Amino acid sequence: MLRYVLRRILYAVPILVGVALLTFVLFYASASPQSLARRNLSTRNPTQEQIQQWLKDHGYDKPLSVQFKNHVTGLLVFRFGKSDATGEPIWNRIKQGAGPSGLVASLVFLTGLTAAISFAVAVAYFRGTYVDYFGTFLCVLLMSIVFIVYVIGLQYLLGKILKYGPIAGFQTGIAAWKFVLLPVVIGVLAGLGSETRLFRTFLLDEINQDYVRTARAKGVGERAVLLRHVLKNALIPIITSTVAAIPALILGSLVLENFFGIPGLGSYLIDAINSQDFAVVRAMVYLGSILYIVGLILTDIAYALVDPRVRLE
Amino acid sequence: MRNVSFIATLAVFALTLAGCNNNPYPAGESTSNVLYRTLSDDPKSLDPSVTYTVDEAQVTDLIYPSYFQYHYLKRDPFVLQLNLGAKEPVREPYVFTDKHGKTVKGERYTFTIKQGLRFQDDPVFPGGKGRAITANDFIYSFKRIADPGVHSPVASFFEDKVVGWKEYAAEFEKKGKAHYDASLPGVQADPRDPYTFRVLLNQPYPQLRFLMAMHFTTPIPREAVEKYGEQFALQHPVGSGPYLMSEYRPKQRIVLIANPNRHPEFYPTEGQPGDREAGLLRDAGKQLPLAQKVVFNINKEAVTSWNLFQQGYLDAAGVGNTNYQQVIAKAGMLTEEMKRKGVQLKRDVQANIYYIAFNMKDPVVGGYTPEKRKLRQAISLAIDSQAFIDLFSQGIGRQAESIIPPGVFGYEPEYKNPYRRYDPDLTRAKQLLAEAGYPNGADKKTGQRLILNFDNSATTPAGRQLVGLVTKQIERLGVKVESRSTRSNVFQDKVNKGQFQFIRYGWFADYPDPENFVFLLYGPNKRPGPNASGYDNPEYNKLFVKMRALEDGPERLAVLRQMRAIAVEDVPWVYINHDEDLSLHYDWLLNVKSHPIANDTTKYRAVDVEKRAQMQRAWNRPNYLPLIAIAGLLVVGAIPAVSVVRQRQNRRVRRADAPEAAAAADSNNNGKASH
Amino acid sequence: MGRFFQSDLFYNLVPLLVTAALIFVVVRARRQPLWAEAYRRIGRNKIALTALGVICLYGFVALLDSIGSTDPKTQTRRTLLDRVFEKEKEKTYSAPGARMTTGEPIPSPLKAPGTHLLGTDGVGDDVLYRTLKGCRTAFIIGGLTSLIATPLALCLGLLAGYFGRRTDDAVQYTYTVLSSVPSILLLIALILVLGRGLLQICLALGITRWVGLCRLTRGETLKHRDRDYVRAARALGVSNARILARHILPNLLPVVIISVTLGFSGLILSEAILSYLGVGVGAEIGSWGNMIDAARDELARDPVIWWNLTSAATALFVLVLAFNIFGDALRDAVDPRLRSS
Amino acid sequence: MPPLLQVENLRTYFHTPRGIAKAVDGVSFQVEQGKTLAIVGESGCGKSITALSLLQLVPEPAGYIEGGRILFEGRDLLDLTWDQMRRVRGDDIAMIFQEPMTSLNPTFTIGYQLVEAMTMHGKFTGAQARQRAKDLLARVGLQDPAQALRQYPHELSGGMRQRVMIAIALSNEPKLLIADEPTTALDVTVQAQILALIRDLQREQNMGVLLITHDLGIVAETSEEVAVMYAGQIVEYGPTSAIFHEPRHPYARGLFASLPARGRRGQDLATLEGIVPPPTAWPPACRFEPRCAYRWDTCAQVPPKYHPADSDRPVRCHLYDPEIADRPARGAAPIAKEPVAPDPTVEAAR
Repeated sequence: MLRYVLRRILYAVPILVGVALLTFVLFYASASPQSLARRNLSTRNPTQEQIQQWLKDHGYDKPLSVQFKNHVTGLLVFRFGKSDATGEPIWNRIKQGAGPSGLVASLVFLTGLTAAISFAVAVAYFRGTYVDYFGTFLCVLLMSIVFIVYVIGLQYLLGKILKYGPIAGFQTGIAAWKFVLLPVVIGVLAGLGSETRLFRTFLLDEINQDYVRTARAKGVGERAVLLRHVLKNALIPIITSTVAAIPALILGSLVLENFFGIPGLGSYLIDAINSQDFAVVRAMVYLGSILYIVGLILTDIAYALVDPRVRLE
Repeated sequence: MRNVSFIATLAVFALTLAGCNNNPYPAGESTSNVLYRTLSDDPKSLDPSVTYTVDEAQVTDLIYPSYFQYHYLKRDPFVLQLNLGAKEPVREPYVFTDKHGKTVKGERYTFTIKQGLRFQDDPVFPGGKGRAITANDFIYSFKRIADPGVHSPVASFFEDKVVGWKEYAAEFEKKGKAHYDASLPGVQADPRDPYTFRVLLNQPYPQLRFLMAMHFTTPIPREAVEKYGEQFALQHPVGSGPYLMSEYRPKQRIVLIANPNRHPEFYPTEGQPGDREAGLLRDAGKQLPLAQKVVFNINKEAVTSWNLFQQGYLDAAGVGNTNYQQVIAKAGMLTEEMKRKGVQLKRDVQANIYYIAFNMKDPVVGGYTPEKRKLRQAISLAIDSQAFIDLFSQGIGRQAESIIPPGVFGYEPEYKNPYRRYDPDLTRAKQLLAEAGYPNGADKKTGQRLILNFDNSATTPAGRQLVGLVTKQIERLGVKVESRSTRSNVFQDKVNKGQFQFIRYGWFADYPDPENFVFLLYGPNKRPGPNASGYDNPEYNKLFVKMRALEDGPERLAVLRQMRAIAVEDVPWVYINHDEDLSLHYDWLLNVKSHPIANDTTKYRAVDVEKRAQMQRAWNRPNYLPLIAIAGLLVVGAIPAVSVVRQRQNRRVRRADAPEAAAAADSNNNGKASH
Repeated sequence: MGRFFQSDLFYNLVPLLVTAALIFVVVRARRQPLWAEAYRRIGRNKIALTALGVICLYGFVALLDSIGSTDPKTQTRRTLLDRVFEKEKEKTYSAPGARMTTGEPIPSPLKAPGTHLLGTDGVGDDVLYRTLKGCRTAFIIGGLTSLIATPLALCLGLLAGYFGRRTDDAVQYTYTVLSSVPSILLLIALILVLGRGLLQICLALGITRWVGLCRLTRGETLKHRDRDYVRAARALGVSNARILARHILPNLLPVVIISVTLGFSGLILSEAILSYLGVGVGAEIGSWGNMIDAARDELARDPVIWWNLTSAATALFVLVLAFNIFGDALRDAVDPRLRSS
Repeated sequence: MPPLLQVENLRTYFHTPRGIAKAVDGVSFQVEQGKTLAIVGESGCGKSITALSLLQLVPEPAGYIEGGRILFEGRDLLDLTWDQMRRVRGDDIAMIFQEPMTSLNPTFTIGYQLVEAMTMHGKFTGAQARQRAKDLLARVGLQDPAQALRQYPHELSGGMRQRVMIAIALSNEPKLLIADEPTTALDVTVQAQILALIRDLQREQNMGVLLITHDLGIVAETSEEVAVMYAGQIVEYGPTSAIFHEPRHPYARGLFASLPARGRRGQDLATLEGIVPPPTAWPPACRFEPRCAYRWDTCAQVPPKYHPADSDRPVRCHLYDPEIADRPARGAAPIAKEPVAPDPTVEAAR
């Protein structure tokens, strides 16, 4: 098991290097450091010395090759440097934002997955009946609504009109549940349609397999067939598809956090976009990739746990 | 078994709902003596040498007091009163010979601060107890402004006036932080009195008093700056004001609590006529600050702040396009709904101006020839300020006739700018345009339509409205306007580099002196200084220098009028409007009187905690009816599903009503299945 | 030549040619046996036909909004759609069918009362007009992105799958790296770097989108590479280029077309999200994303400005729904075993 | 005493986009306790659907049982509710399938799947079931039953898996075993072993066995009776020896003629020409008519009746119907002697 995990991690290294390379090409080749400095100095009339000072502070004064070396090595050891806009160490904000972001994202992920699987099982149980048709149609309807409309509409409805939770704010610890309630509900609802529909097809695929017929011939009831035999097999494609949900989760965090004033990485990134803070965007792109790769490794492990055919050696 | 788990789920759900409330603050906090304010974003810095925006100053000025402060209640004129200062500074002529051997007639200010002032308690001081404040701490803050590494925005205010400033500032490059040990020639300690320091100027500069009322000149503990480094700016401010920072959570909140080491300060005992009736002297003579705690909520979206205000979770709010109709009924009065909720409306004249600035270096719209002037005059005549006021200031505010706003010396309400007389037919404007060489908006020589580029940072819907308005108004002249929208920082960059034809801009007073406005057109202040249009008229510049040294009075007014006449004729700007500030607060917030310049007014505010708590409860009862309705619908919707399950369980393959007729079945085989 | 690219003729020719090409391909494909069967199946599917009708309707509006001429007086290009909605702007917001404005301190009468079926927005533009304007943006984003991503994905996928070894390694590495950056982050980074604008967004979306299709193409090519007919062709000395173009590519087309159709709705949706994140098309281009984005403030107004959000969200919803339904039907018709994901 | 299983006029139809497919269309047969009935026929004749219909496992919702009676120990299974039927499956009637590679759930251990079958019907407690599982595995011939219990299906070979399937089927000592092509996917040697195993177990437990197969070779060795199925109908039904000795129905003749036999060594293998038509396009009258070497005009107009020919063997052919006036003399026309291309379906099914 350990060796399997280690090998998976080893595979990730060249990809990480590739991402570091990509971010370097994107960010260093595009904007002139001079104009970055000008934009970010709060003085009204920065002198050349001030600009030089800023360039020095942010490491833009070195030759491109050195910058590249610093960039890649810095990323590999999580040294992200300072924000272009505020001069604050990026790692500080990442540390602060990771908690709230992680909370919202993981809750949305887990609740969403549970809900989608439950609904998919329900719809699959009623396959061929109008419950199935109606449910599938509902899923297509739900997945045709753009995420932003969910957030705007439901925040307005649940937060402002019905007052089910705070519209903005955040507290750490137990008190956080109150603040994440609405974002999580919205996040889950927004993803429900497409996930349910996808999982339904996975389940229906499995339902037509021979082993299901065997189970039925043994006298296993319909519910047990679905929940035990079919679901466990359908989990394999479901797990594969959850990796694809990571980018959606990140997007969800971006929007939800900003709308509900949750001080996470999402709102940090949006600020960075608005102030063209390349250093922060760079760090976040890299961090997002790491998350994705970690997700990939976790998926592989989960995969190995569910599917006995995957060999761990 | 199934039912049990179902009931358990319901119970958990119900409990969750019951525990639901939308109070965004830690339990119990909003029932204590705390003020709730809002910031539109994280401060970029709370370093008193750097902070410049109003939002940041709201916090900074509570932590860092200055030599002077503005009287809370008095207006017209604004009154500067001593805060940390022990007595009015002594102002004497100071004549010296500079290094070129020229005799310079300057000025010397002697400042004396109160004794017994202390910084807030902080581990950086011996024993963690706040150290006594001396003149050196003031001098240190001057040195910080001079330090190019600090990036102080007011450095330019001093560098050409304070003796030896430029040379001192240049040394930082070589010596780095150690240079703070060297003395700044123009700002000197009194060797005999640790509470006195002098500022030497190479020219008369009456505005220095105002600068001494800004947080830039607050005493700063050098040990704290050196210990906390970058942390000093945000996470770890160390000041001496009425409040100190107890908590800072980026993107969430800044919490200030009363500083036990603050110097005794009391609520003013006198104000303007009407203040007593308005209840503003209720707390007269009480020690400040009145609220023990101030919470700044950081809400990026204006909408969020407004929603929180409506729920009673913010004590005050601004009025903008989003909430105008809900708040204001007619003639600037509050709507019944707002009155019922106990909301109070405050309208305040602001010392500010919004304008369109032409790039005076631009080959098309810039320049000082009569034709170019006429082109700008024509455009100026085409712009209807009232439309701007209606659209962006809810119809409240004054049309601007010249650069000086109401409330500042030199503002003359009866003055009418000949090029700001809007006439819907644009007869005069069109005539001027023709004289400028563009009859009906087309170039006389080439016959091509004149195309102007309007640079802006309009990436929001409101910005789109602005662009639409400007375009619509100018295009009535027959000229075509093309909008160039970029993000605000790129836009700023373009402005600083002078890569634009015209822009819309605004200026808010730093201090209530006309110099703070007319310097926006002073040639040497050109980009990237405050003079964005790059206007440079020698005559105007000469008058400006003269005006700066004068005290308010008829002579100064005469000079200001001359300057106005020049600028009005040249039209580097189209003056649009002076904004008025509309703000709302609940009646549980007491002693509310806004101050256009001062940013430390929070310390005078008090709150009726009980009333607030009561209202918050009353307004925030969740409405569970729809939830119950949805649950009901789900149950109803589930009935058919349940019946499907039932049918499945009890289904028989044979239809009960299908009699078995074997023979019939056998002969049935014909035909039907064919083809 | 530069003048030509700026001319009305060019701007009108491009959408017309694209439409003509599309119709030509659709009509020609009917003759292919595989597609004929698919046409027959879709022809029987009433819901799919309705969805297709809706898509065509949107496309028609987009076409109307693409053809126009420059008004010599104002030097602005006005499309047919602009001409249909030739009305003077109102002052500001007004509710659907209302007679007075609503966003102002004191409501003022409308210039054209009762004619704004969906009301007007903050600058007094007709909301129906702005909603219809969004069609073109949606189709450009969907279409142009597909035009960028599909050839790229096809080329690289075919090469990687067919030649294997180094080529395959290089292509695989490229897309593995690209796909391990969560697409939204990559999009943001790309648009920050490229700048805002319709073309840039399409380019950025294209760069993030080709990966999935490339992976698919590579997999399919691998399958076909070892089939007998390819081996036979190779044995007969047919050149690699010809094998790829004449033998393998046609077999991939169904998969590619389905995947592009199904991806279309995702592209249209991403425009709205990008607008919210501040990296969408500029404010001057009419798009549903911009309208929805504006609703954040509008919903907080009182009285609530709901018609802007509702119109844009509905327009977007209907188009995406139509694409989803039609895409599914197409997939079922061409190859029931294929599945989205 | 009624027979163990008596099927009367069973009809199982499918909804398809091209109309209703009558996959099983009026099938009747019976299985006695301890005896074996084999249903034979080409692929696509409806044999497997017949078997699945008995347990009501026809793929839903497309497939449904249109009518008929399935009397099991005198009780009509079609009268049972879904839930009652569930209790019959795996307990009274067990089934093994033709695809041992896919018929076991890949994500559960063999032990789990065996134990589940036993505990499902409440006959055994968990511990008993585990012990019995080991015994059963040993009984069906697995080398190391204890280890096999812990293994996953993919770790076993096809033959082993089919043994496991048999173990699962027998775990509740069913009265009737339906074996749907149990050996098709296996090697010839393994085939023989599996068949022997089934036979042994049948004798031990006095089970009735319904054997579905297209492999006539194994029919002779295992079954007492044979039903020949074609296009959803039984065309000939009778004792194995009689049918092997003298098939009556032209289809049966063709079928048995294609069987290599010692007596016909050196001759060409006669094969059936053409394929089974799809269930939606069955000929209107005699369904075998298009392929029949004996056909005449009437065959395409009047559906043949299913009635006993001589010696109590029902045959569905005009040749044996005395009421058909224009029938030629039985056996007058010879079996097609011309060499024909091998029938692809028969080949593919093997």
